[in-house]
Amino acid sequence: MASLEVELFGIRFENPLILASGINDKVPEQWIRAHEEGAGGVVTKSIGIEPRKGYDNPTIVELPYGLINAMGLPNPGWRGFLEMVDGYTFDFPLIVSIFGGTPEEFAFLAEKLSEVADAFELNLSCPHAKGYGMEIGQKTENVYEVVKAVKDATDKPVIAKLTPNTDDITKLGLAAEKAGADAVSAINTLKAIAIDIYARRPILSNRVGGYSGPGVKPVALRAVYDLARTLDIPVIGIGGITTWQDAVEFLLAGASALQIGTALSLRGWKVFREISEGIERYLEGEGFSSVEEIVGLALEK
Amino acid sequence: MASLEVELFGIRFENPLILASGINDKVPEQWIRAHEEGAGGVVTKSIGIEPRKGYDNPTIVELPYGLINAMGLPNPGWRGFLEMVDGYTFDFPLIVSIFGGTPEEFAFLAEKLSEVADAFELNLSCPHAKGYGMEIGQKTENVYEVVKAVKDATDKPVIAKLTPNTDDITKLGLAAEKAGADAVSAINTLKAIAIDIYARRPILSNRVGGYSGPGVKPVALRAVYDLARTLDIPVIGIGGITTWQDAVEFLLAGASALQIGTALSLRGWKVFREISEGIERYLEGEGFSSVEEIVGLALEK
Amino acid sequence: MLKRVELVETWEVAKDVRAFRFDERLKFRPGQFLMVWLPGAGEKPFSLAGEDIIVVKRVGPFTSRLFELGEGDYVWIRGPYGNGFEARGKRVALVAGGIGIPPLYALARKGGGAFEHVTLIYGARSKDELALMDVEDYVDELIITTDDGSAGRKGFPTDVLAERKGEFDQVYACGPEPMLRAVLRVMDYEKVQISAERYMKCGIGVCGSCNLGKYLVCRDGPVFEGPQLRGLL
Amino acid sequence: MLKRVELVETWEVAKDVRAFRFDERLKFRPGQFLMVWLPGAGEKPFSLAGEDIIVVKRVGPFTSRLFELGEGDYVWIRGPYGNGFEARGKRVALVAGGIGIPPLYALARKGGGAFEHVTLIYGARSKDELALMDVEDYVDELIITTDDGSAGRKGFPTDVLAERKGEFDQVYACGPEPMLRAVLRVMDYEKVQISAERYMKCGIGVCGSCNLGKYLVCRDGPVFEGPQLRGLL
Repeated sequence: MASLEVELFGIRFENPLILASGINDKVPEQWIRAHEEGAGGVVTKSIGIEPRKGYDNPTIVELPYGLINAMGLPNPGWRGFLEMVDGYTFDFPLIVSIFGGTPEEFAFLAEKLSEVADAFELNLSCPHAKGYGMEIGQKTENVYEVVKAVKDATDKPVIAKLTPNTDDITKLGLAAEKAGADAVSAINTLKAIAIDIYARRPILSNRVGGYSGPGVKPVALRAVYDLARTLDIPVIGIGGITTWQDAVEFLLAGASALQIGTALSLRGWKVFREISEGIERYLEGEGFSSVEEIVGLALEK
Repeated sequence: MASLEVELFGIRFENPLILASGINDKVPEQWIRAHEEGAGGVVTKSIGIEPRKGYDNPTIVELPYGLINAMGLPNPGWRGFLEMVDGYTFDFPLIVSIFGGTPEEFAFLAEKLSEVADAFELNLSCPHAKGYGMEIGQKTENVYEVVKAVKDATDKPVIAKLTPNTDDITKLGLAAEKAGADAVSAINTLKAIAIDIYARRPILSNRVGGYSGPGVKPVALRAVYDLARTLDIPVIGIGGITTWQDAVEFLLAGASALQIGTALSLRGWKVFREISEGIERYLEGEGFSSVEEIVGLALEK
Repeated sequence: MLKRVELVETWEVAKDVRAFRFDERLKFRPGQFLMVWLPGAGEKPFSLAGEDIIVVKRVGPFTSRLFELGEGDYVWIRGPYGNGFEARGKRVALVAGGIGIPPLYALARKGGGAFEHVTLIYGARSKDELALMDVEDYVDELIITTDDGSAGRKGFPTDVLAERKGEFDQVYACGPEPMLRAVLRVMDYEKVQISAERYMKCGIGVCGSCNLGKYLVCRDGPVFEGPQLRGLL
Repeated sequence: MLKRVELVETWEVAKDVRAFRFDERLKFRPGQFLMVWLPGAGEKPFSLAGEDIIVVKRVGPFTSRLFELGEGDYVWIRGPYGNGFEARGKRVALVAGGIGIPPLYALARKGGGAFEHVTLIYGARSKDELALMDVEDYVDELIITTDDGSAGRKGFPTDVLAERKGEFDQVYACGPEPMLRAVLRVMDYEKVQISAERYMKCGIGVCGSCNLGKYLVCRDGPVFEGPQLRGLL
C-alpha cells in the first residue's frame, strides 16, 4: 500500500491534506473533527492581536465555480484564542495562522502562541482587510521583515502564506525564503467582486472580496509550479483543490503538501477521505510507493 | 426599444460587444463574419513587426471553467497584415491589436497601420511571449512610455490592454491615462498552467499559458470595477463574459463596452446575438432606454 | 446562487410577526432555511414555513426593514440550506416555542401524510405572540401554553411534553434554547429531533460561526438527532 | 478535456499507413476528428475511422513517433470535434483520395443503414498506398483508381465520378485539395459534402488557424456542403 505520509519542516503529517485557514476552523472541536474526517493537519482561522467581529453579511457569494468571501478576519484575539484552546491536546499537527499590521505584531503573536502551535502560517495575503494580509504581503520587503521577525520570536516552523495578487509570486517566495521561512503556502484568494444585476450593487457588504474554489485552480497551480521551480524550501499548495486529480496535479507541480478549503463547503467533510483514497489509488496504479516520490515530477519536463 | 449603441473615443459601435483579440480573428473574412453574427466591433489578432509562427501544439488546454492557451503571438507581421487587408473595407469599427518589444516598435506599428485601423489596442498583457506583452506591461513606466509613443505616432484612438497579473491594475490604468490613452481594456489572461497527471508534465508546449473563460470572470469584473472607479477614460471589460447576465454585471461595474472571446469557442457565434438580446430585455424590463444609462451604476453603492 | 424574488403577499400573523410569501416555489424539506438579502440592510437566515413563505419576527434593523416591504417589493434569497427534519414515527409531537414555529408549521403541512397523529404543543410568552396561522388545519391536536396564562395553559410547552411523552414515537422541536434543552432532558435525548440555532453568517459551511461543538448548524443541522446533542445542549 | 487512452491494437493498412485502435469507444459522427497528443512530440488532428480507430499516414516526426507505439502504449486524446457528415441520399458515392479514406470508411460503416446503394471511388498514387482495410464489406460497389495504374483503373477518382455523377443523390468526398476542387466542379457544388482540410491547431475555434474564408474548418467543418464552398475551393 502506498504511503501518504509526508514530513515537512520536521513535522510528520499522516497525509498531505491540511484543512486551510478560514474554513470551518473556529474552535478546537472543529479542528479535531477535521482530523477525524481525514485531514492530515489543520490550520486555524487567522488570529490577531485584538478580537474582531468581522464584516456584516453578506460575507460570501456563491458562484458557479467557487466562492467570493470577505469575512473580515473575525477572530477572538490571541488572549481569547489561548482561553479557547486551554485544556485541549491534539494528536495531529496544529498550524496556527496569525495576522498583524506590523512585523512586531506578527512576532508578538508568534511568541504568545508558541506553546500551542506546532507551526505558524503567516497571513500575508488576505485580500480584504485594511492594513493586514495582502496589503502587507504584496511587498517583498514586508514579507522579508515579517518572516524575519517571527523567526526571531519563535522556534516553531514558519510558513509564509503568499498572495497571487502580484506580478510574480516567486519574488515574494524568495523574500520569505531569504528571511528564513521554513515553507511557503500559496495561494490565498484572488481579488474579486460580484455584482447583483437587479440590486445594481456589489453583493458583499465589503463590496470586494477574495475568490476561491475550482475556478482559481489553474492560477494556484501555476503559482505552486513557479514557486517550486524557484525555491529550496517546501511549497504547500492551496487553491481550488477539489478532486484527487487536482491534488495529484499540485503534487506533480511541486507541492509537498496541500490545503483544502472551499471544497469542504462544496463537497462536505468526505472530501478529505475521497482525495486521500484517490491519491493512493493513483500512486499504486502508476507504480509509486509513497506520495513523496511524485512531488515535483512535472518540474523536470 | 432600448438602444444598445455606444460611443467610445468618438467611434460609434452598434452594440457594446466587441470580438476580443486572438479569438477567431486572423483574416478579414472572420472579422466580417463576426460583425454579421452580431459583434459591434472587432479587435484583430495581435500584429507585430515580423511574422511569427507561434508555438507548437499543444497550444490550448480545455478546462471545466475555461481555457488555458499559449499561442505565442502567431501573426503575419505588419507587412503581411497590410497585404492581407488590401482591398477590404469594413462597415464596423476595426480595432487593430499591436505588440512590440519597445515603445518604438509599438509606435512604428501604429504609424504603419494607421490607415487601416479605426483604433489601436496595445497588447501590454499577453502572458506567454518572452519580451512582449505582460513582460512589458507589468511596469507602470513601460505602460506610460508605450502609450505615449503610440499617441505621438498616430491620431487614431489608443486602448491600452492591461494585465491582471499585477498587485494593483489601477496603477497600470493610471499610467496609461496619464500618457494619453483614450481607453483601457481589461483583463488579458491570468498566468496559469495545466499538468497532465499521467504524462506528469505540463500540457502546453510552452508549459505555461494564459487562463480565460468563465472561471476568470470574478477577477476581471473586479479589475473593471477598480479601474472604472479610478480612471476618467472609458474601460472596456474583458474576461469570461459568457452570458448576458455577465455582460450586465460588467456594464454596471463601469465597463463602457465589452469584449467577447472564449465564449465564442464555448458557445459559438450565436453568443453575440444571445448576449445583445439579453441586455436589451434587461434594459427594457428594468426601465432603461439605453445601455449607456447603466454603465457604472454599481460604482455608486 | 442569489436570486431576486418578488413578494406577492405579506400579512401579520402575531404581534411583531409577519409572513412573507414570494413568487418562487422552492423544493425544500421542513427545517431547511434560506438566506435573505436586503441590499443595504444585510443578509439573515430564516427557516422556511412553506415552499414560498417565511415567517419573521421583528427584532432589529434588518427585520424592521423587511417589515416595510409589501406586495411587489423584492427580496433576494439563496438556499434552501441545511438538512431538515426526517419525517419518522406515527404518533408524533411538534414542540414549538415562540418564533420557533415556522419549521414545525412546515412539517405539519408537508410531513403530515407520513404521520398518523400529530400533536402540536406551542408555547409563547403571551397570547398576542402566538403565530398560529392556519396550523390547526394540519394537526390532529393543538395544545397552547403561555407564560402568562393569557391563552391556553399557563406554563411551558415542555410541561405538557413531560406529562405525555409516553404517547409519542418521535418529537420534533424548535424554539428558544432553554426550551430545547428542556425537551432533550424530558426525552433523555432519544426519539427527538431538534432544530437548533446558532449565529449563522455564510450559511454554507465556510465561516464556522454557527458551530455547535464539532457540528455546524448550517451544514450538519439545523436539525439534529437527540443523541448528537448529548453534552452539547 | 484531455484523456489518456491505451492502444489495444495497431496494424499496417498500407505503405506508411497504420491503424491504431484504443480502449475508449467514442460517440462520434463520421467526419469528426480527434486531437491526439503525444507528450513531447506534439498534438495533431486525426479524422476518426471508427469509434475507437484512427488511421494515420507517416509524414513527419509526430507520426513517426506515433508509429513507434504499440499495444499497451498510451496516447492522449480530446474530441471528437467538428460537425461530421450528414447521411443524406439513397444512392451515394464516397470519393476518397489517398489518406482521405478514414472519414469515408467511417461513413460506410456507420452511415450504411441510411443508404440504399453505396459506391466507393477510391484513388491513390499506386497500389501500395491504398488503405482499404475491410471497407469492401461496407459498400455495395468499390472502384479503385491509381495514378500509375498499378491497381484498378489508371487515373483519378474524379474521372469516374464525372462519368457516373448522374447516378448519385449525394456525394461525400475527402482527400487532397485538387481532388476536392475537381469533385466540386464535377458536381457543380451541388449534392456534395466535402471534408476539408486546413492547418488546424487548437481544434476548438479559438486560434483561427484553420480558416477557409469566413469558416473555420474545426468548427464550421470539417464537413461543408457544396454551396458553402463556392468561391472558396
